[in-house]
Amino acid sequence: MSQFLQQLINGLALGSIYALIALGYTMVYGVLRFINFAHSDVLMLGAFAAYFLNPSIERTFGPQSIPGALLVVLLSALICAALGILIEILAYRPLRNRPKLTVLITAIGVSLFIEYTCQHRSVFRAETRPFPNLFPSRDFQWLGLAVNSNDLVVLAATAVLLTALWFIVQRTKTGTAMRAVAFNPQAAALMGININRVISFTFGLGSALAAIAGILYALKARGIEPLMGVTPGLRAFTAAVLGGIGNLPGAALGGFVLGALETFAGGIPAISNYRDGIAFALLILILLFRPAGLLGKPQTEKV
Amino acid sequence: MNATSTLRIPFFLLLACASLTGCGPGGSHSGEILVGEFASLTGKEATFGVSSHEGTQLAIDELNSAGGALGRKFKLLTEDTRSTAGESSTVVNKLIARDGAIAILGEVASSRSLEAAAVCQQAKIPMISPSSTNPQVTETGDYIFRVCFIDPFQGTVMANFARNTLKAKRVAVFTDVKSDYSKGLAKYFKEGFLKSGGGEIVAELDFNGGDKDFKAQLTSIKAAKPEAIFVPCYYTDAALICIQARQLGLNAPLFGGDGWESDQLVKIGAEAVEGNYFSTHYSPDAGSDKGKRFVEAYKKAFNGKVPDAMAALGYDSAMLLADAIRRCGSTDSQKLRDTLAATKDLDAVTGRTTIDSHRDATKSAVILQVKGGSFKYIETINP
Amino acid sequence: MTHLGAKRFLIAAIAAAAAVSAFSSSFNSYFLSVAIDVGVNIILAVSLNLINGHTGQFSLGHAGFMAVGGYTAAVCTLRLSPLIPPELQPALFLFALLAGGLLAAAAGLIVGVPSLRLRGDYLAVVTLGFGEIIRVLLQNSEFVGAASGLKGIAKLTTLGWTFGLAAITVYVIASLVNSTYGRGFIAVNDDEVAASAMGINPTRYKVVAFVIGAFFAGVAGGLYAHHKQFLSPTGFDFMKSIDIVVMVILGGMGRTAGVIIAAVLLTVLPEYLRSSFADVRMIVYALLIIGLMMARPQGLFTLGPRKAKSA
Amino acid sequence: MNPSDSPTSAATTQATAPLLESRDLHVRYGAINALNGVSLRVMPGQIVSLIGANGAGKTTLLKTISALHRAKTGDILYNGESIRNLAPHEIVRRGLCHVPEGRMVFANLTVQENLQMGAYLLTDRKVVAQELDYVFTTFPRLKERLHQMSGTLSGGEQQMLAIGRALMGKPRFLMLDEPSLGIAPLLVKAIFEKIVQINREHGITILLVEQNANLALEIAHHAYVMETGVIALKGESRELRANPDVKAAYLGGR
Repeated sequence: MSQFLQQLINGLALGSIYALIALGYTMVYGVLRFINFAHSDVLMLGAFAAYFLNPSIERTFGPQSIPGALLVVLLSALICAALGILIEILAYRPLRNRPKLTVLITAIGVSLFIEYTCQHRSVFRAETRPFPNLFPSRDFQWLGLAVNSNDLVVLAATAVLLTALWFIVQRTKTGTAMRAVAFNPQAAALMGININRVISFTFGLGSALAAIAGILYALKARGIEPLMGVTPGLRAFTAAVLGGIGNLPGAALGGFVLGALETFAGGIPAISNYRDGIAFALLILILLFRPAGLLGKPQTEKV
Repeated sequence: MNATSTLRIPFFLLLACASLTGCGPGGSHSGEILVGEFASLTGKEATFGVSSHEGTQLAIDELNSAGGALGRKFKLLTEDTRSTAGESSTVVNKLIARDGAIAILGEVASSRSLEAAAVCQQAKIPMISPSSTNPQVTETGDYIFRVCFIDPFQGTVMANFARNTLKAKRVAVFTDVKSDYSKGLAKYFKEGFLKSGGGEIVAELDFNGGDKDFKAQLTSIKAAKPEAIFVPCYYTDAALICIQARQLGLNAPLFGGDGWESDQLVKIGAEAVEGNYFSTHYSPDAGSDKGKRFVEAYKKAFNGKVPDAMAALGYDSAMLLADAIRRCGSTDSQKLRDTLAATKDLDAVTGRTTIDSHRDATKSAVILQVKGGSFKYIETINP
Repeated sequence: MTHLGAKRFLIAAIAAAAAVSAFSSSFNSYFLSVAIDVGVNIILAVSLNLINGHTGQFSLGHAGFMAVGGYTAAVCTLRLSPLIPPELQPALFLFALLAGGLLAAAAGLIVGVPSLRLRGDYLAVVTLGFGEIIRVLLQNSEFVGAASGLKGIAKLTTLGWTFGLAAITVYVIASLVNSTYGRGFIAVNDDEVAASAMGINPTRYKVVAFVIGAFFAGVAGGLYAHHKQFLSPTGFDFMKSIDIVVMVILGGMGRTAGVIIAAVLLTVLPEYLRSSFADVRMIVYALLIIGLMMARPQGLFTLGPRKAKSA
Repeated sequence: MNPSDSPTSAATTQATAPLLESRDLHVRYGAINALNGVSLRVMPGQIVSLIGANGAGKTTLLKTISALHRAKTGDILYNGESIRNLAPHEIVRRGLCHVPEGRMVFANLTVQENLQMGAYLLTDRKVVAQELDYVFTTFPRLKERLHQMSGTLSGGEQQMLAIGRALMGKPRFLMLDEPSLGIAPLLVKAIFEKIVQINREHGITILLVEQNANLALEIAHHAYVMETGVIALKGESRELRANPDVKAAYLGGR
């Protein structure tokens, strides 16, 4: 029983990372209807931004101070927001009215470009670097159950960011404009909405989210390298689709479901070697019964 | 779509790519000894591929500043495999057929070495793998060599260590199912450990290399109450596994193979890797002066980066080749092969190396322990 | 283009491939190796084009079919070769390729069925998942070498086999799409609702596209296996599928000629860049993909207008 | 009649400057010439109708004015300023609103959110409240449906929402594209009454594209007839209603 509870905690901790990354995918998808493949690379850039910022901030705030850590996260998020906006303007905007698959390939191109550039020996190099512990890390043990403070930070961050995003999208004028642009960009333009600005905002927000997720992921993974975003990116994308792509609570739910599936599959000795396969098999089963994802509404594809 | 025009295209393009890829081997016009190297310089395993390449490059540079061999300088031609299957055979074909390399060095991953080995064997060009430990690699043919020890030896070494030094009766094994290196070591460890009797493998779990969350498996391992945990994998995963094991309150010692050996293990794993053990090829403190000189030279060449096992083996692969070229006085592939096969007691960075009848390196292994943020020599085990 | 003309050309193409192949021993082995890669990629891209391009589905699992075909064919030749007299070896190779194709087609059937219920990104994730499941299964099958990979596969793939089969693939898929029956694929792509109104059963076309596409991917896998002489599960991961998808989209979805040229270009280009760009070649490669998509968003080489769809 | 500017048209209009003027607009749609030299003027305070068959280019003209399409040559003047190179949102900012064909309400937003989007550029909350009041008095039905998803409204209600949404932006100039399309005849009548009311009470200038020529000419001061990308006829509505060609082609041949 305590083992079951421990696995539940493990699954929740893993799932909240997926959920956090999935939020960014799903938000950009919700507005632009395409999978931003470079999201996982922005995540990596966020972690690297924090890696390079941290030493100078530690000098001012002292090691592992919470305000210092928050400042590192904030600055990294801002840097990545700017990068995300830049990527959108340079790579995606010229293809705004093109078929979505064209944009998808461009996004793959952008992703490869970032990955290979960062792996180059005059940029970040391919090697793994140790990521600093931004927050004071503690292990809590209780009735044979163990949880690490970083996992709690991730869980809290996911909850806070999901709520904040939901508020922005559902309750603010900019968020309403995002939904309007998602539904019909032409009609939105006729309302006086500056579509480019709304899309830039969406990308900025998504990239800031990726940066935060990247830093929290790096706190768990401890080592950062230019391809660190690929695997969690793929999983998070899967989680976003599982939850119903374009749907914020769906992305979070999808992340938790995937995290739990992987954890339970991984914890059973006889099948832990099939962990990836089992998670995907269950995912396919779920999608067969709910073809638009857990929380997605079936909709016609003609846009 | 017009079917005729569609069908015609591939054949015109075939001609076009003939002109792009060029024809005929370049050969050694400049009088340099051309050595081909294939390495994962980008992609998932680039961390290890770059280390191996840097070690190799350092060796070639040192050899050249000492005058090369046969009165000629060495030239290292390196091609990137992008850590991708299918690339190795292409690049090795290029190195041999187009560039005219007289020997091939590489790779870290056994799967890519195996792919290239088939090409080298057919072309009858000697190939030396620096750090592919899967026994199958050299089984491909008589032109394929390696400078590292193989999984059965290291697996047995660790089994004896667990039994005799750690005095562990209940051992858990945690394997990277994606990596043949990890699976190979795990297999031979288990065989060795069970053969001596009285011991028990209490849990066997698997992960996928590159995963960042191991708590699911570690929770199950903890429930099995092992006295030690064998984790054969690379240091990036090993450091994380140590951290997460400690986070779960799993306090049994963890131990692994040469894949653990890197400065990064301590940098990433910090206090969580303290007290854990691994086997490897050499120890900078206990090893020869040659080893110490190598560490210094490497640090100087690569901005203070401390060499890992892959770098040391990359270095030795080039040194093994250079030694054979000097001894046979020729770059003729047949003669070179025969000389390589007769290598005996070469004083290499990773220990005295003899090539056995299977063209594998026989040399001793050392056991190191992480202590106070560095590696402490525990014992040497001879084959 | 008459049907007869296409057939004649097909025979000529296969004859030419065989003729060129006869001289292959005098070719540079690097050139030979890249040329076979080109041929294999043509088969992969053209077969994926039937699924993604002509029928308008979005599959990210093509490498999975390739793996099924490659492993099946390799196991066939490895196990059966010692039992068979040398003069029958080419027949064994053909049998192995067919077996690989058929098993891949069976996998295509399994993947094709969910496509009846799922669309767009959901289908993409399911196909991606199937590809990953196949990889995980191979990784855990000691029978085919598990993580160590399958080695010692005979070098049976020649230029003749590769380009002969590439020609057959192009011919079969092009004439399928151009046949009265095949119009259904394009109709399903253009407007599924209208297609069903016209009495075309979209579900059947979708599944047939998956089965045929997977068959040829399996054949390509068999050629690949006997070309590289070594297979490992990691070679068939999601990035391999992405490579093929890029060829199809860059070539122009549904345009066979464009897809072939893209397959050739994307195979040869990274090799070409080796000499001139060395360690920045993949950066240049990525930039070229982005640049090409911007310059020719409808696909690189749209040699002629696509039938049945007024752009 | 010659579609290009002629002295007669200046004589029939009032002496003040036009609020909107298009000069010799050419628009291409791929290989097709959608507009082939369209010149038109709308005087402030008027209702001007644009009638013509399907595909004549009426919708293209409106989309070109609001910058959803780009003109190849020609110019668009609004209040004396060229707006040809502005982005759509900059045109809206100048008080020129466009209620597109097919209504295009944001089906995934509530009625309230749709109206909020109409007032996107207004920053003064008081003004927004005033406009909202005005929209509710004009279309009381919208107030009842305030929190309903607009995708669930009937066609007529969606048209009311589309017009109401445009009114939220405090426009000076309103372009309406086919407001009668797909709406029950009874509601059409009501909506056209509202259009006249909006024009009278607020002095909002209206350019109305309408297939139902009878209705369009009934409420308009001036009207243009478009045929295949050019202006075929223009004049006061009264004159056009009396024109035998117009009668035969557009008014059911009475």
